[in-house]
Amino acid sequence: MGGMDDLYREQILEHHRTPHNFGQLAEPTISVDGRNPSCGDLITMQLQLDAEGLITDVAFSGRGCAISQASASLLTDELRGKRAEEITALGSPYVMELLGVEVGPSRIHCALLGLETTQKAIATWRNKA
Amino acid sequence: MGGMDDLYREQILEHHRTPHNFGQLAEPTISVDGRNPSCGDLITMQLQLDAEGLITDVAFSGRGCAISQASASLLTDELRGKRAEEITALGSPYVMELLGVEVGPSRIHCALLGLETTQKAIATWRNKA
Amino acid sequence: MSDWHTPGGQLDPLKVRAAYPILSTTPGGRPLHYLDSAATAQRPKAVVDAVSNFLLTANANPHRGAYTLGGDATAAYEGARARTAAFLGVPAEELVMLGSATEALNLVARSWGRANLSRGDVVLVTEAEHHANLIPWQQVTREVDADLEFIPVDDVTGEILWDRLEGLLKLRPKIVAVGHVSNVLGSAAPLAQIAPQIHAAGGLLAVDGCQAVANMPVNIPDTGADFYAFSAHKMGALFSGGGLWARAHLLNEMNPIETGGDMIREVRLRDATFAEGTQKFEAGTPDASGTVALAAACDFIDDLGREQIHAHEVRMLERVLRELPEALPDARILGPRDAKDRIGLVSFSSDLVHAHDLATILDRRGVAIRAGHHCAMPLHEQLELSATARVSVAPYTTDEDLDALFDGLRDARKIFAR
Amino acid sequence: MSDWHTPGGQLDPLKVRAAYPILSTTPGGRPLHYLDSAATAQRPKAVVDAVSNFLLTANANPHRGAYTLGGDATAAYEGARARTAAFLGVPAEELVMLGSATEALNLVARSWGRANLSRGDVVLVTEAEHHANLIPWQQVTREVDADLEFIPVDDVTGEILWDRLEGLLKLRPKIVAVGHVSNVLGSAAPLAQIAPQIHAAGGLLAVDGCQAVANMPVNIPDTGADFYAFSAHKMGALFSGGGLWARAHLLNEMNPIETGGDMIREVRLRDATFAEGTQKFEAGTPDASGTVALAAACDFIDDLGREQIHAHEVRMLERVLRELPEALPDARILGPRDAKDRIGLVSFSSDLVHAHDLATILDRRGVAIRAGHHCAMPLHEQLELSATARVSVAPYTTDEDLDALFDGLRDARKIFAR
Ligand SMILES: Cc1ncc(COP(=O)(O)O)c(C=O)c1O
Ligand SMILES: Cc1ncc(COP(=O)(O)O)c(C=O)c1O
Repeated sequence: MGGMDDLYREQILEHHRTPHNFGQLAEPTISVDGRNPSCGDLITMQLQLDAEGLITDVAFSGRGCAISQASASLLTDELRGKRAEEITALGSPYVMELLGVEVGPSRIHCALLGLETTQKAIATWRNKA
Repeated sequence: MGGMDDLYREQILEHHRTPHNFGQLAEPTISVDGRNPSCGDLITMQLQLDAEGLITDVAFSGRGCAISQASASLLTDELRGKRAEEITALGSPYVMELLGVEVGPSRIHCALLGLETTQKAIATWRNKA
Repeated sequence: MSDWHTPGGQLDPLKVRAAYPILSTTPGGRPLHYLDSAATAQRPKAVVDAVSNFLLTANANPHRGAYTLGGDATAAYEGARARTAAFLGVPAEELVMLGSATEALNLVARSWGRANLSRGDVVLVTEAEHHANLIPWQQVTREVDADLEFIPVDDVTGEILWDRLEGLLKLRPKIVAVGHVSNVLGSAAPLAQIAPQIHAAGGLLAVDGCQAVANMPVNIPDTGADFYAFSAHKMGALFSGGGLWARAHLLNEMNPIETGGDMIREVRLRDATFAEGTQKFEAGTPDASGTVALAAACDFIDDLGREQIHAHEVRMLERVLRELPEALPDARILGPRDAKDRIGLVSFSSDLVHAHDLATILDRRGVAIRAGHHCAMPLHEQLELSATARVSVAPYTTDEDLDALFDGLRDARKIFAR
Repeated sequence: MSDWHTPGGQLDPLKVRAAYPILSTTPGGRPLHYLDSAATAQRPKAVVDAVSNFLLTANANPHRGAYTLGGDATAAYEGARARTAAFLGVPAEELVMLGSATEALNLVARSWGRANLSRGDVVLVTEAEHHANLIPWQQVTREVDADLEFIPVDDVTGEILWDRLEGLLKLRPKIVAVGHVSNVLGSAAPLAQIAPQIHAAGGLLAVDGCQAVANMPVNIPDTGADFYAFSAHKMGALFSGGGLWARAHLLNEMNPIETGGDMIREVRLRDATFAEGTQKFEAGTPDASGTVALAAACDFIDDLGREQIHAHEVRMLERVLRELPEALPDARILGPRDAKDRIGLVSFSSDLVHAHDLATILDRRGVAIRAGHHCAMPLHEQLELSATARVSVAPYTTDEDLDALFDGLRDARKIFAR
């Protein structure tokens, strides 16, 4: 069944069932909510950043469809050790690569919610600083 | 050229060129303006009524298309000696008969302006009384 | 009627399908099982042909031309208004043709509302309203400092608790605005019962008929409504088009909210007087093609028969309600248990499969359902749901469509349960 | 381009006619000579086919479906917006799709106007405006107690006295709202020249582009406008459809005037937040079929070539201006003397034959012209005319159409002169 099956292949479902880095940080540098109002998807992204803007720790929580939650989980595995400005430069191709599958236009906003919330967190942190 | 030609046959054009009962009454019982805003047609209808509601004299003035002016002219020839309630009961068939031709939907409001203004005059007179 | 019916007089959906060319297409290479008619109905070829025919033979600006073609266009437009009015059982002179139900509901709230509501007045709506019958009331009540109050829903099934109405009428709402049929719950409001209660309490009843007019017989005078709004595209006409019926005296008292050509009597540089009747609310060039489409849709619906459509849809919904729990055991079904109490649709949620994932998985089998809040976020919030899946049926819905639906639901369950 | 052009590259109206099936019909038994395109343009078959094709193969509710067909509909709708935006030279993100130009102009006056005008502020329009670009400003200036002032017209020709603008700008109007092309005079406003003057005086420029977009090349950024409104049906698309382009910062600052589904971000029982960008102004189900028709109309116009259309229309108008005085010697022609200074139309009056009688007499020969005030009553009042006759041309106007027009004018003269 091709492309669509890939969207729900075992790796993604596994991240959905047991998301990585799920929960709260003890003392996050920044914590931000992201929402897809049209779907009701919700992600809270928490980052620990050092003074240089290096991400030292990350956690997320939320609810929503498998695609939004699995994408966020996959993303959080990649964040530690990255610099804030690297994250800002990422876009949908990066998320597609993480998911290993093209997501069609009707679900792309689900797939991008984790990244967009992280970027919003970084922007908020910058504005504070 | 059939129906349309009839609309502009000599009798109607004659009433347009030299309208009957055109002008002002010395002491009208009631004088009322009627307008077709969409065409710009304008008719002022003046009636002399006795206490019983019998029309004893009539005059009209105005400007506009041949159909509106000729219909008003034709109508005024008929009004003297009629009772107010007779006028109220008249409708578009009566005007078509006066004109001697069916007027299509796009010009019917022109043809009826004289009658409608007369009816408005009678209603105004009634409300005053 | 035999074109669309069984010898026994029931709708034969396989015959009806043939009237809708899109149902034989294969979007994405898959046969189409369209179960999203509550979002927009499919268009029968008869409607599409009526539009083409109008545009290619009678197209002109209605109300304006002093020439034959203009007369034809005017006759087509006003004839289509009259046809639609007859379909709904109201006089043509009381049916305002607008761009959509959204426009119609905004007209009620913003024209009637602004003129008649003031500080402390109460507007009553249900917690299940579509945003189009909610936000305009939020806006106008905020502007005039009136109160917006709610007929609540059951926390579990979402059903509107109509027995609370009597108590709420003690607030003496100036207007009660409710959907005729909820586009999430599928339940019909007991209009004939609540209208006299509302009137006795001194209020008006405004009805959002979007989900009713295509799926059940609707005769507006029988509902007791004072305003009744509907959308053309939910009836199989064009996206553009919708209408507002209102009692003549209400129309007379209301001010237009949109101004321009065609709705005026006289215009001078610094002021203008407006036309009378429905025309006052129809600013600009009339949507003749949309209105002709709407009349053709009314003809087609009446050809199928509104009783027959309703009966067919109930049969389809019975099967949905019966088989859904087998296919997806954890499904939480909103609205009435009994298909006979439903009009056109079933919404549900599942903890196992999120509605959006369900829609994507169903799409693999060509099954088109809607996932989301269906423009009723507050209702979803009351139910503590972020999204539901909605299956909606139509005269062209077949058992094959439902077979594909249930196969897809079993796919989803398999994927998420492994 | 050869389908519609002569070997020399000019439009060949006989070839173009073939694209419009209605032009071969015989309303009332007479061949049709349609000279009322300024009221509504005729629809080429390509547009009608695009609508049918969308409805029969891609119809679904845009922005909502998580299924393939819904994606197709969304792509069609947003693609059509992008096509229209490209046609006008603006970014798709700044083009709001609405029901009509009337709706677009109301949006400017009521949203931007209510938020930005207050007591004593000045709004400047011309005395020649279409009611759609006048009454909304009358309404909002009255509501906020602002002043509505006018760029006057010449008492005889009706021509807008643009040299008065400089003086009027001393009033520091917050906005100047003008038609790009007058639908009575046929003259184009010198936008590129007045825009900098208006901006220098601290005002905005709102343009009603209804009569321009189909008849001449229009690239909105070149006009200097801050708002630009247009109607789909004047371009050969459906009656439903129109748009408002506005600078991004203006759109961002403006509040919606219609609320409901699809224009929201989050809705709770008592309040709602709105979507960003153009979506905020597009309440309710998007008019996908109308927008697809609009894009097809843009394609067709560009196929014909906007320079070529303009050149053809100027040729036709040259003949009208030349022969009209012969056919009807007492004709009083409004607007510019030179056809090169005109876009698409000529209006005139005659003391001998009232405009409505003229239209009726012309109709006998199948000639369709418009008679009346053309939704510009104040202009007619300034000219002390109650009605004018208007001849408007299009890419499909032929010399045969004009022959029939002049024959009809001679008929009228004969009838009324005897
Ligand atoms: C100059 C002008 N402005 C505005 C309009 C209004 O357009 P619509 O009726 O399509 O809203 C028209 C056409 O009627 C027009 O010619
Ligand atoms: C119950 C209900 N009300 C209002 C609307 C709004 O209709 P439209 O989007 O056609 O204006 C809809 C459909 O979207 C609906 O289902």
